[in-house]
Amino acid sequence: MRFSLLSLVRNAFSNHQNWGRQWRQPEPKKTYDAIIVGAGGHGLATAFYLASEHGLTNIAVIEKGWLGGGNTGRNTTIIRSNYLYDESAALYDHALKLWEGLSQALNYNVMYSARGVLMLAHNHHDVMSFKRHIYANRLNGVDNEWLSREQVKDFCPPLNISPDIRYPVVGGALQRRGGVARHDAVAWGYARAADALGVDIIQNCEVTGFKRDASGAIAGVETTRGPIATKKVGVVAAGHTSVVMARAGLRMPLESFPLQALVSEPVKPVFPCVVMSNTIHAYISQSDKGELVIGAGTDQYVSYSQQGGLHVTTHTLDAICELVPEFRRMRMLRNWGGIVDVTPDRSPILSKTPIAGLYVNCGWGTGGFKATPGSGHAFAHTIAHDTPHAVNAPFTLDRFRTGRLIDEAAAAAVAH
Amino acid sequence: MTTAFRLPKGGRIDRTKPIVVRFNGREVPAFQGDTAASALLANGIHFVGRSFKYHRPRGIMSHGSEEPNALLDVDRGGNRREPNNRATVVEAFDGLALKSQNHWPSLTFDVGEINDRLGAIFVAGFYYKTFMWPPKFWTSVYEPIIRRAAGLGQAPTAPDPDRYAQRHAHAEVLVVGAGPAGIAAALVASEDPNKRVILCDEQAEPGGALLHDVTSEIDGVPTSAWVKAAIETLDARENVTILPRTTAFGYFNHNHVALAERITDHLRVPLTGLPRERLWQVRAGRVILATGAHERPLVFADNDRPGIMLAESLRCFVNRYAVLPGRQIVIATTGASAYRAAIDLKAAGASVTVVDLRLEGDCGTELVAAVHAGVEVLTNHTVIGSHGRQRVTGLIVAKLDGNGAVGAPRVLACDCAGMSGGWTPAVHLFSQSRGKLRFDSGLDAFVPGASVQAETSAGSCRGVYDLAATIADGAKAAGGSRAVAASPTYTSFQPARIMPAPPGQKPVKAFVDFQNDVTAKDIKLAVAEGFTSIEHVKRYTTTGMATDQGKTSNMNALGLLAGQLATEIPAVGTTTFRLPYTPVTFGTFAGPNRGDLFDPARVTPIHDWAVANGAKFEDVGLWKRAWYFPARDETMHQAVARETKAVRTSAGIFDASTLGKIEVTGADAAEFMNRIYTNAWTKLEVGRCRYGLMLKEDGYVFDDGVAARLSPTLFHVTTTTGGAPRVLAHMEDFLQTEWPDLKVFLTSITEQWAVIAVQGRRAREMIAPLIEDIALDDAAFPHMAVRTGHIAGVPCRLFRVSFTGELGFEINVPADYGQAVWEAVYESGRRFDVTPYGTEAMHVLRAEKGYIIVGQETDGTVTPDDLGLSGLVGKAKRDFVGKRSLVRPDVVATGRKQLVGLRTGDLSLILDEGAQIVADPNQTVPMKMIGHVTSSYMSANIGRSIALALVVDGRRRMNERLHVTTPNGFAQATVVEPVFLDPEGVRLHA
Amino acid sequence: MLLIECPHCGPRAEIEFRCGGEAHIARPADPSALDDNAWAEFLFYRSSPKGVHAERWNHAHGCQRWFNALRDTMSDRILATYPAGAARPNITTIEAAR
Amino acid sequence: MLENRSIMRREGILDQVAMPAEPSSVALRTLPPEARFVLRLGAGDATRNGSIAGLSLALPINRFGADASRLATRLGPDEWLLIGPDADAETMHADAARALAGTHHALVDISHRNVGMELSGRAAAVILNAGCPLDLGDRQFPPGSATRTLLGKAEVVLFRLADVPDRLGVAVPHYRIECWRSFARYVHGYLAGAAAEYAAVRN
Ligand SMILES: Cc1cc2nc3c(=O)[nH]c(=O)nc-3n(C[C@H](O)[C@H](O)[C@H](O)COP(=O)(O)OP(=O)(O)OC[C@H]3O[C@@H](n4cnc5c(N)ncnc54)[C@H](O)[C@@H]3O)c2cc1C
Ligand SMILES: NC(=O)c1ccc[n+]([C@@H]2O[C@H](COP(=O)([O-])OP(=O)(O)OC[C@H]3O[C@@H](n4cnc5c(N)ncnc54)[C@H](O)[C@@H]3O)[C@@H](O)[C@H]2O)c1
Ligand SMILES: Cc1cc2nc3c(=O)[nH]c(=O)nc-3n(C[C@H](O)[C@H](O)[C@H](O)COP(=O)(O)O)c2cc1C
Ligand SMILES: [Zn+2]
Repeated sequence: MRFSLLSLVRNAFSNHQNWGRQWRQPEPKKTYDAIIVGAGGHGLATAFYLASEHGLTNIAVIEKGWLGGGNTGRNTTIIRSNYLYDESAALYDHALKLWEGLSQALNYNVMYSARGVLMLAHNHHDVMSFKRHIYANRLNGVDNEWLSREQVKDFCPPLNISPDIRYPVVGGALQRRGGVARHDAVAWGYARAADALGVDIIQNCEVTGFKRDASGAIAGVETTRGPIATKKVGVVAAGHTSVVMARAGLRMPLESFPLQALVSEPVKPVFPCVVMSNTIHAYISQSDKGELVIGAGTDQYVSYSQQGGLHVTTHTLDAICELVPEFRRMRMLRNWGGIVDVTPDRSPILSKTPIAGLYVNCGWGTGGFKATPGSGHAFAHTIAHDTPHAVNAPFTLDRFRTGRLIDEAAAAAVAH
Repeated sequence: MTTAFRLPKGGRIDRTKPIVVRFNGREVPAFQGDTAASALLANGIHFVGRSFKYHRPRGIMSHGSEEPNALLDVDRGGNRREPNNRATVVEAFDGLALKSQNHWPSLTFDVGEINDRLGAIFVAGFYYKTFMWPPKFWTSVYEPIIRRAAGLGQAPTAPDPDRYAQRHAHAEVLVVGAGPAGIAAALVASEDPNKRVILCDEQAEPGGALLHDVTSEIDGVPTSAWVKAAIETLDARENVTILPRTTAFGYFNHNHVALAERITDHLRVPLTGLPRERLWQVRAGRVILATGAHERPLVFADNDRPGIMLAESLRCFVNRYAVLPGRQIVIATTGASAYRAAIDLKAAGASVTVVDLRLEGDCGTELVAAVHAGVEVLTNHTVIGSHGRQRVTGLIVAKLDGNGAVGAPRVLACDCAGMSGGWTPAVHLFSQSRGKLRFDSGLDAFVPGASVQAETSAGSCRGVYDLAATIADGAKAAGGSRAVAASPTYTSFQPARIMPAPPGQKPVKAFVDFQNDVTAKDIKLAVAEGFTSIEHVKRYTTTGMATDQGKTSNMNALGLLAGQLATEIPAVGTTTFRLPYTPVTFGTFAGPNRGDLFDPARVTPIHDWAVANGAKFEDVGLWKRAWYFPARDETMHQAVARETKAVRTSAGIFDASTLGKIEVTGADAAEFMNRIYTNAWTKLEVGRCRYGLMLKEDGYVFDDGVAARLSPTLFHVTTTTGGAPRVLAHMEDFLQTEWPDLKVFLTSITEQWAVIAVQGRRAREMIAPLIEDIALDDAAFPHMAVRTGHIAGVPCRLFRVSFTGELGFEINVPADYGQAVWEAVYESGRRFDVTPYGTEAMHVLRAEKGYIIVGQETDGTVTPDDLGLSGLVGKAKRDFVGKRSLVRPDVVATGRKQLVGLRTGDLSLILDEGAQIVADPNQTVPMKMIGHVTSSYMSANIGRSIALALVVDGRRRMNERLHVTTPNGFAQATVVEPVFLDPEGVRLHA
Repeated sequence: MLLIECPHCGPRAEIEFRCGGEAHIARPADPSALDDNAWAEFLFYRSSPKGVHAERWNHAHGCQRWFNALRDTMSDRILATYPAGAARPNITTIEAAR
Repeated sequence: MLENRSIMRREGILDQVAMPAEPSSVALRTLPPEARFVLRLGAGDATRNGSIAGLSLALPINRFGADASRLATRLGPDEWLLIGPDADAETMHADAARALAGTHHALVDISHRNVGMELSGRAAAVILNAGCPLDLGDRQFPPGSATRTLLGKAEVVLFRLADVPDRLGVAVPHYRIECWRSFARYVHGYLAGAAAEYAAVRN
């Protein structure tokens, strides 16, 4: 059933008895043309584009838990594309363009809200780095503009721009097309749309191993619900990529760390945009439901516990209270963690692997939600054609050998 | 206004201290010891707010921190206002101002009520299905409306006048919850005086459920007397810390537990010096969780009307606060514990009817006791609805027949109702500790299973409900035993997910999650749409996601979901329990880390002189560095022009104290230097300095600086200001873990030495009068040499080095003499018009000479060769950190960016640092970028702007004309050598 | 926040320490002998296991010594700490789970 | 390497800091200039040497030994911090250098790198614990203990000295806090802030 106001009203009259399932709960088949491991946003998007753009519909997405329950379901939803390097800007802006029509494309309101992402500069180094980004973005056709201190205040009135604080705000970089989206709806929307095209989404099924043919190429996967044959497997397991790839005998240039976020109690609109300060480690926006959504940092050690240390949260809230002192009387409602897989250059890997038929999409670390549509789109191309799409061609595994790193972090130390 | 519902005696309120609070501007008399909720109820006020989505009138439902409905805006005066306070835990004081939330224009007349009528459309997840067309409307129309509708109260807008504090604490035993179980545990645990015991409870006083149990006895004395004696015992023990008003809100790994202590919120005028709240970080040997249980509401149509409360809460208001919540009370229950409430309410003068789902034969002594007390009891009855809008006026009940079919409805008139659907142990902290829950079907609840940390649950938080048993359980948790005789507790009950209702009843709203307006129907809808995991149901319906985090609702939601899926609760599982147990202010987390204490502001020994001389400062890492010294109303540009000129024409003086300094000592010091730096150190003579470059193992430039050899076994190494800590850490790491055989010790001496740079052709003459024991002439003390001796009578390490290209010295003196020596040198330089200069002038001066700054010319992707510094890479050395990475394919490939100088066509144009460079400005977007500007200044000495840039194959592009972005287009610039002044280095030897 | 048993100072709060990542990735004696793949392995490839993990810690705000720890990355339990350079203690996942 | 001492007066970074009005449950004071050395020495060599500059090095890690005027703290397996009166600097250095000649060691003058403060009083431990994660219990950190640790966002070396009598003659804990010079105002401010509460009410 197509979603619309009309269908909503019609269903209201029938007491909402007639809504169908948004996706089926199929039993795994014996064989698929391709299998995606991980039903996060990226995995589901990959399946959707494989089906919708490459005609591969006999495919399955295999998820060890519930779809969207990984980092897709636990991120601070910041979306932007004002990355420095050409490669990154191309990839993230590819995604941003897809975001702009995603609700309509999926017939699912993912509430993409282009309210602007404002990054605060606190010192000379920030200013220089932001200008470098802004100019690079301009030449790459990505919007990003410099705001003076006063313009920062106009754009986001709650911010404390007093020159007397420890790290005063000296200006900012604003990407107006940046914003947020409703994270769960992204997973659900892709799942529903992929399911409608015939994709099997198999939840509560963990991939526990890989089968290889005589040539060493992929022949199938082992799962907690039995073996499944396939010649193509795309691993999109985010924080668990190292674990999954180890089952194929591959070591990865990745480490998995807990990353925390938190929300406040819901309040009426007070915070109009997304604000990020890398210098003092604060990321904040207000959701459409009213909570302040705040991103914290990662713990320093590898962990799969989805729980981080208290000192990481306190550090972030120090910074929030410095930026908006009025928020000291706001209260934290819930704090949680996700497991993020981080590469040495903080850029993702969307790549073929040394094993034929095995593809990997990982390393999005603390900032892959924003890339969801673009990543799925490019990865689908990579799997379907056994060759990367132009936007993900630079994001190979091989770059760690050659040294052709795409080091956004080294260039700017910008997260999310 | 009289407090018509205040009982003449009883309760724990202080009747000698009458107070007045305000609710929506109206005066509400109360007593010290009341909560906002009891004060309102004492005045007959039940209707206190509107629900989130449907704007339904809502009252007070509970008596504790689990309250979902009664959320008030609270103003404690002097900008101490914030929204969403649970009326049941706000302690009343004279002048406290309360306001209801989420309505317009008023509480009683609220336009938002229309949402309730449109409830048929506003079902779970409706917004995912609509608001998509036309696409443009989302940002301009739909989203703004959604946003405005959302959110409960108004965020605080005034600066917070309060202070917040923090404390780390260590205890052998931490007991959370001071009910009978927790008190018993603390008593036993603290018997050993060597065990430090912390007992915390979120309530204002210890006692837990016993605070409202006025009928039971323990060992022959009333519970209140038992609690009092126990607390006196604990108080007398030095090893015990009792923390009232302190919520354990987070349980982390390694028995690290976070507590939020509320210190002043209950005070009308907080004592000066007292923080409002304190974050305790407790590291405990063992944690005993005695957090009690929450009563479950019943799910039936219109179960949310003001006046419908939890049965135990009715009992609490009557006994603890001496408030009669109504005169005619109907209590619907599926279990025995509600009879205690009924009996106590009856004793206080209300007329009480109990409507019990259970068959008479399933009831126990509670039934006899209630009937004996004069309570009317209807067994085998269901409740199927309620009447009233802004206050309940009746419950609709019906008898069940032998087959469980619902009989004819009838209305029991009432002005207040109770409900009790059994109990849910508070396993939140246990779950946070990563313990696994176990479903106990007898209790119809999850209880703690295997512990993962050194933790024990005790009392009703693990399903032990009998009073005597809770005490025994608490003692046992602490490793002892305590057998008491206590009045019996009525504990039997029969679980019900949703109260039986007649088939074909019109669509109704039977609330599961009250605050988020989630109804039983929403859960059904979610399942029908394929959201079958409890985690999906939670997120699709938002059940359990409100400020109460589903304390009262989650079990009902689980039960309903299990029913829909025709499975059992354990198969459904729970959602994840997360911190905080109850919401905690951001201020508590931030604590004292604000203003001056937000981050240490490191200042140099010469800082105060700079302040006194009008310096502007910039932040460099944690340091405050003098940026420039404006004379009167000079702009920065004017000041910098003056400062840089002075250095080139006469002399300047600069505070370089922030430079990192490390002493590398030992027989293998030179070998160590060889391995850490790209260049060679073995042959450096004693008394000489060398500039060194340091890479990380990935081959990119990490830090640089001058190092001096003071003896065959001693190097004095300098690093960048920002790099100091990480360079020392990097060196220590290699020394300890890779080369433990090297005989080397490292010591940070950054702060031992103040560093005064004197630069300019007069530098030598300036310092000469102050130095007796060092020969300063060029031959005896050449460029890149170091000497030790005295200046102004103070011991010094004198470096002849230059970061300006001028003759220069860096005077290192022990920090406490820094300012005095600075003043002496400055005084001595007056005859040369010595000019103090700041970091900005320093940057310009070094850029004129093409000297790089790590972090400005480099960004973590730059190799020595990119900087034109391959001469500093010791090709002959077998190895050094980062060497292998320099021969990776991409690092040796052509097309890398190389450091060059840029000259703009327009002499006065200062390019933006960070500006991008293209060869052809007329390309279409995306353009091919071939570099960026790393440094750019107006050089007063050269009389034009200068810039450094990293440009693809830059060294092959000399004199090529390139195009550099400007705020509104491109500027032309020519590639030149990156040295703008004195390329031969003549000035160094002035 | 972890409580880490420094071999020299005893149990201390995690904030006093710096984690140095995976342990037992010895720096090759002669890096130039490695091909690009092997060098990339050394530089960048890590096991990031779910289970017992050997990792490097530095008691940065204490005795400043480096040491190694075995920690279960599921439970965060620390099973052993031992000197840098010493062999990895023989603790299996099964023991860790207990 | 020690340079000869100067005749100039040392200017401390806390010289200008106003002392908070002295409340009875806690006293925070800055210390005068002192002589300090970092001594690095293999544990074996330390045992062999026994005592240096009149100070015994044979100490467990995180313990200090002191005589009337000097103090030696063992901060790690091969690290000691030696403190003495400013006037003793040269003799301390000379004694130590003589004793260690020929042994692999480092003896670095850091007299000016560090700044000392003292905090005493009934509430001293909880004031420190406002920002210090250490267990300061009497059994866990008795007099004679010393270690590097954190106070808020600054690194400090914390010593538990012998208890001292307070105004009423009751023995109360007494701590010495050392930090790097540039952090001193922060550390002092942090402690003064944490102490404010005790000044206000808890005496
Ligand atoms: C707290 C936090 C805040 C963040 N904030 C932002 C932000 O503001 N902006 C932004 O752009 N990004 C942000 N991110 C990052 C972003 O969330 C992720 O990069 C992104 O969601 C990754 O999506 P994914 O689909 O790859 O992974 P996931 O959503 O994690 O999906 C991976 C799936 O694989 C499944 N899986 C794993 N192993 C197996 C197996 N063996 N078999 C079957 N299935 C398996 C998992 O269960 C999971 O569902 C944040 C992340 C976190 C944790
Ligand atoms: N009749 C029944 O079925 C039934 C059911 C449950 C409880 N009870 C009665 O309730 C009492 C239970 O005793 P108990 O000691 O187990 O529980 P309790 O409810 O008496 O005490 C628990 C205490 O813990 C506090 N608390 C909870 N979470 C906290 C947190 N995170 N931080 C700080 N404090 C927290 C609460 O405020 C409360 O004071 C007994 O009297 C028992 O008979 C009866
Ligand atoms: C953007 C965003 C907003 C959220 N808002 C709420 C909220 O209002 N209430 C709530 O209880 N949880 C909220 N959560 C957190 C989830 O309840 C949950 O903690 C998170 O999805 C991680 O899952 P877990 O806690 O089950 O591990 C939000 C999460 C995100 C990512
Ligand atoms: Zn240690």
